[in-house]
Amino acid sequence: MRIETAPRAPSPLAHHFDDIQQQHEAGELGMWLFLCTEIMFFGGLFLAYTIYRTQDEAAFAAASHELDLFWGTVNTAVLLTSSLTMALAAHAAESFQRKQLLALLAATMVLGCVFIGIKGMEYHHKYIHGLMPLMGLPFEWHGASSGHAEMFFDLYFLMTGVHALHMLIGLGVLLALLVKANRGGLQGDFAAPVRITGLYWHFVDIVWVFLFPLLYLIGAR
Amino acid sequence: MIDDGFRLLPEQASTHAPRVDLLYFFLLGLAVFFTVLIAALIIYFSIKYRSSNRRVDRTPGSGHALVLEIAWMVIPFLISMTIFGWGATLYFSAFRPPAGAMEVRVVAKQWMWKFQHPNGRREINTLHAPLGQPVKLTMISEDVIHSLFVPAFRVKRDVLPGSYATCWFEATRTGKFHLFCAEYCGTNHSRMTGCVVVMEPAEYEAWLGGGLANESPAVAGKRLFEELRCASCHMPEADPVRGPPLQNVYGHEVILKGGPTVTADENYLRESILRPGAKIVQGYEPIMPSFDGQVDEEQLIQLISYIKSLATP
Amino acid sequence: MPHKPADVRVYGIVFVALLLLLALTVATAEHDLGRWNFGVAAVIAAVKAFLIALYFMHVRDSTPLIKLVVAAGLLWLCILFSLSLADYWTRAWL
Amino acid sequence: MPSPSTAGAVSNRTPKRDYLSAGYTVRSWLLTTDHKRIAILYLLSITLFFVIGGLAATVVRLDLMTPQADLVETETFNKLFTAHGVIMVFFFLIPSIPAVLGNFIVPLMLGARDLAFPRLNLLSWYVYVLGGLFTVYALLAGGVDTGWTFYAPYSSTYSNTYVMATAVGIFITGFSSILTGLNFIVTIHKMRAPGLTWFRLPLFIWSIYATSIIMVLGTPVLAISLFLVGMERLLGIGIFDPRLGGDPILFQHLFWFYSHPAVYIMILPSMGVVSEIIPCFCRKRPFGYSFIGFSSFAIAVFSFLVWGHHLFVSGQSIYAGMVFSILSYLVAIPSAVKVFNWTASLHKGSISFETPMLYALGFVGLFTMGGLTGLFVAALAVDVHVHDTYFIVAHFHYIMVGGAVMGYLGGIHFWWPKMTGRLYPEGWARFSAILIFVGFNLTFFPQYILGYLGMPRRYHVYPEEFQVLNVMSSAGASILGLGYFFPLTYLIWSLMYGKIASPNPWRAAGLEWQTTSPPPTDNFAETPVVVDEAYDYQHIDGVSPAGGAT
Repeated sequence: MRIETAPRAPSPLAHHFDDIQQQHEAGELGMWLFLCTEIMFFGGLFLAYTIYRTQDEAAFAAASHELDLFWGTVNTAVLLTSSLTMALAAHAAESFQRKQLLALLAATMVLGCVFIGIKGMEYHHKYIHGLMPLMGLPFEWHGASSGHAEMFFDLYFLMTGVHALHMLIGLGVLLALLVKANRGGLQGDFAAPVRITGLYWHFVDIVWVFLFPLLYLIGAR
Repeated sequence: MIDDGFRLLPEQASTHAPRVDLLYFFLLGLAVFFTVLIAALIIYFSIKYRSSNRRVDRTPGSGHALVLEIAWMVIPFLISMTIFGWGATLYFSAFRPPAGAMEVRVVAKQWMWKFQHPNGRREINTLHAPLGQPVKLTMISEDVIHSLFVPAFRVKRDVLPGSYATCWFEATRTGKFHLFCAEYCGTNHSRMTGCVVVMEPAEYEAWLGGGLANESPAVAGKRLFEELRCASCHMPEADPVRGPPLQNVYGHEVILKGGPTVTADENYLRESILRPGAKIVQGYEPIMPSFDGQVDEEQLIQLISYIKSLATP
Repeated sequence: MPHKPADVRVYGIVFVALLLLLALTVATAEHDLGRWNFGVAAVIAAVKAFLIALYFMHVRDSTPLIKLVVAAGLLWLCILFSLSLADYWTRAWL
Repeated sequence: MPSPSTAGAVSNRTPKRDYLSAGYTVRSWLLTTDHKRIAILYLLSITLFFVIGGLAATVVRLDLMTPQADLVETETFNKLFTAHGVIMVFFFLIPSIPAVLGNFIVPLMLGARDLAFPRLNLLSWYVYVLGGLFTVYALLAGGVDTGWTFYAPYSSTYSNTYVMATAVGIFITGFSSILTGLNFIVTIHKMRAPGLTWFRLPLFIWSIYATSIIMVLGTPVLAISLFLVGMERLLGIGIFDPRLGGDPILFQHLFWFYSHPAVYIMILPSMGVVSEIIPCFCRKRPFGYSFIGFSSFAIAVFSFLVWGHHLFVSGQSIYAGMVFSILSYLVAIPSAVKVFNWTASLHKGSISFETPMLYALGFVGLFTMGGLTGLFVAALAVDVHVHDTYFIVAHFHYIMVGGAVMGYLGGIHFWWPKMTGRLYPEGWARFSAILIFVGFNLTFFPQYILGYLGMPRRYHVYPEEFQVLNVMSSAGASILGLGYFFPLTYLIWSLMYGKIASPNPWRAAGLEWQTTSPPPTDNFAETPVVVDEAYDYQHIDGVSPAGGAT
């Protein structure tokens, strides 16, 4: 353990880095590498989706039309807006605008929560209509062929569920940032956590940008 | 009887076996050559350049030699491409049954093998086969993945739930040979074994005629076809014609709704019975109900056999 | 990497572009374009993703190393897809 | 380059400021962010798992002495080989060299004070332990019987053992692997000492870097495949369920997309260790430095293009099979390049045979055999015959045990003085190295023959004609087991009674040898500046012209 004898002012620089630039570059590179793992993680799901969709396009289209395009579109807009507020939050943090930072972080969180809320509402709707083939719940499908329609809903709940889980993790991190910012931290040279969390948040947004057309927009409505 | 003496190579009992072994020996020779080469070099250098030997020339070389490096990249590449081509050719023939092969249906389940011969004779864990005649196995599993493996034939193929897998062999020796399940399938995986009994063709014919009264899969399939009232839509005399007629469908191209074509093989027919909406034939409506859960694997095989019997090869 | 202070106006423009693209993709889905529905939706999604990555995530202003990392992630995704689909799309050939 | 070659028994003892004496409380270990202490934590935990996995293997080999099932029940047997595979692969081999030697040595080799993310590094260890606890729970609660490959639909629908707990354990441990790899990549990019350019890096760093690429890009795909199996068991989401039109082969694609490259996670670091040991005990720069370095990258990239060679009989399209076969042969080239370059490195060396060198030479031999049998299993028609037989078992043990474990033990011996400040007893160590080499070959060579004869793997009962070879294999395994027992004993012994090590007992090149043994918490008194090429042995030996390392 390194024992510091002289008291020192809080420095943004950790002891094992030479300078602040090295530290920032390291943090950013680390997050990008982590996002690469996320690409591959979601990639597995997208691969499963691609394979089953090409096997039975008609069933996927029919099942997709059971999703609520209106709320799906609203949710996409909500998430895109949260990406904007997140980007602005990083900007505010870097330029020492504490009030804006707090407001923008809070706005991002509110938008994230709205997204999760709408998602929950959609899930509930599917549950009511017997389109939630999980945990032995009945799957009441009246369309032509059942197999891949059920597969579609399996994939729908998996992909949106994993995505929502990522949102929840992001919201947790944002909450921590909010607390820290409220205490006056995360400004100027200390802004790196906001920027790095932003990268994660935008990535989760990008995943949804692909999920939306793949799940909601199959075939002509 | 199964030869249970100590040996270093398995018996060769199919047309495929010696061809695989030839490639194996080639690889073995290659492996021995390179292992000996590397081992000899290591030992030679270790002795010659041991630190206590002070009389040896150690003037440093350049530390790399481009020609050498390129040589030991290009030579392994050429060798491995040879192996690839050789292996791929054999692989292709191993999984492509010759036309006119006798067809045996295989249903695997935890933990047994069920075989049915063309005339309908069934057996469990033992497969009788004629000598010198290609035998094609069409296999499906009722539960998990199994794998049919006959070492003496150098043949192996995973048996999947949900789709048909095929392999074939032509036996060249009479006798009894091991049959293993090679894909781990649960508790009694190692007991999911049996044997292949290769007989003279005449003997095999006699054996086929024995046993209980048999009904060939195609005949059973015709009966099932009628019981399930498939004909009310699928026969040309059906009125109105609601489903595509099934004469001459198997093995031919089918034009699907929207233009793409597909060759009607066993897996296509299976999918069309269980999930009729997946591939709609052009000019028809997706009105057929699914028969998933109404027919079991063996009945599916019978139905498909019947549809196959309606096609001229 | 601490990049130059982000231009708030750029964020605004990108955001408006994203919303317009969203409207466009929903609008095209109302029409039956046959097999082109999927292609159009995929292209629009890709454009949106690129906008977010380039501007919100600052890939545009990043070091070559970060760009390389992003490219590697996408390349590996392509490997996963192309070789897996090479199996699925040739399975019925024999 | 200063090369302190005098046995510094005194100079090293006086200042008690090394990382080991920085704190003696349990807390000082469990809350440490020092990469060296974390390495020691890993060392202890993976050794524990190695012992558990080894015990499982012992029972398996004992049971296979007879064709009948007469030692344990078949269900127990299935759980034992599964436990052996899961523990050895995910909890020993994958973390072995990266998390122990990599953690300890990489920052030292780079002249850095720590890894880029020290707290993340500690977190990785906790994540690893948490994953380990889940798996140990699964084993104690009743075990899991799917094999380490977890093939659906057996794992997702049919097995009624503790699949969930094990899958969760592996899923969690995967994060440890990802975070470790990520940490290494960032560290190697951003924390190199002044003057330490890419082409001055030790080859161990190149191979750890290549390994980290695989960890970062491959592991998430394993995570998603196990996640899907878990979801199928937990929620009934039937992605691989044939009854919904799901395809069990998709699981195999996803699983092997990670698990084939994972083999290179195990072998690449070993190759790196060997590339350190050989130059040191030959007293010369390795032949074809850049070719060895780049071949590590080539292996890392190619490793992602070949996974389908595990699916040649699975029902995968035969055309895809051919594509995967031809791509598999690409891996042969960088592997061959490495073997030839190591061999050529001996030429005109001044070779001495301390234990690390014995392991390194053993590695080259066994890896050659494992690699050459790789040509057999990549050849489509031959693979159809040997797939899922003992031939495969022998092949991957030659790579993973003959290769990876030999490299790991070689590295542990090589850096033991640096890690602990003590020398291990050379005589015992040489004896065990030879014992392990002999025992290993006796265990696994018969399995090649067994496999070509057609004995399937994961068989509890087997036809009688296979008994002779099985008995040979089990006999070899007892020698191998003994060989592993010795290092475990004398290394612990050396902690108390071993000779005090000088900072550089091998008079080796590399920054890690320029600090004290064991190193201080901050690694270097001042950041070193590198002006020389790696492996500058002529320079070192020129300074002290004793000749030979003994």
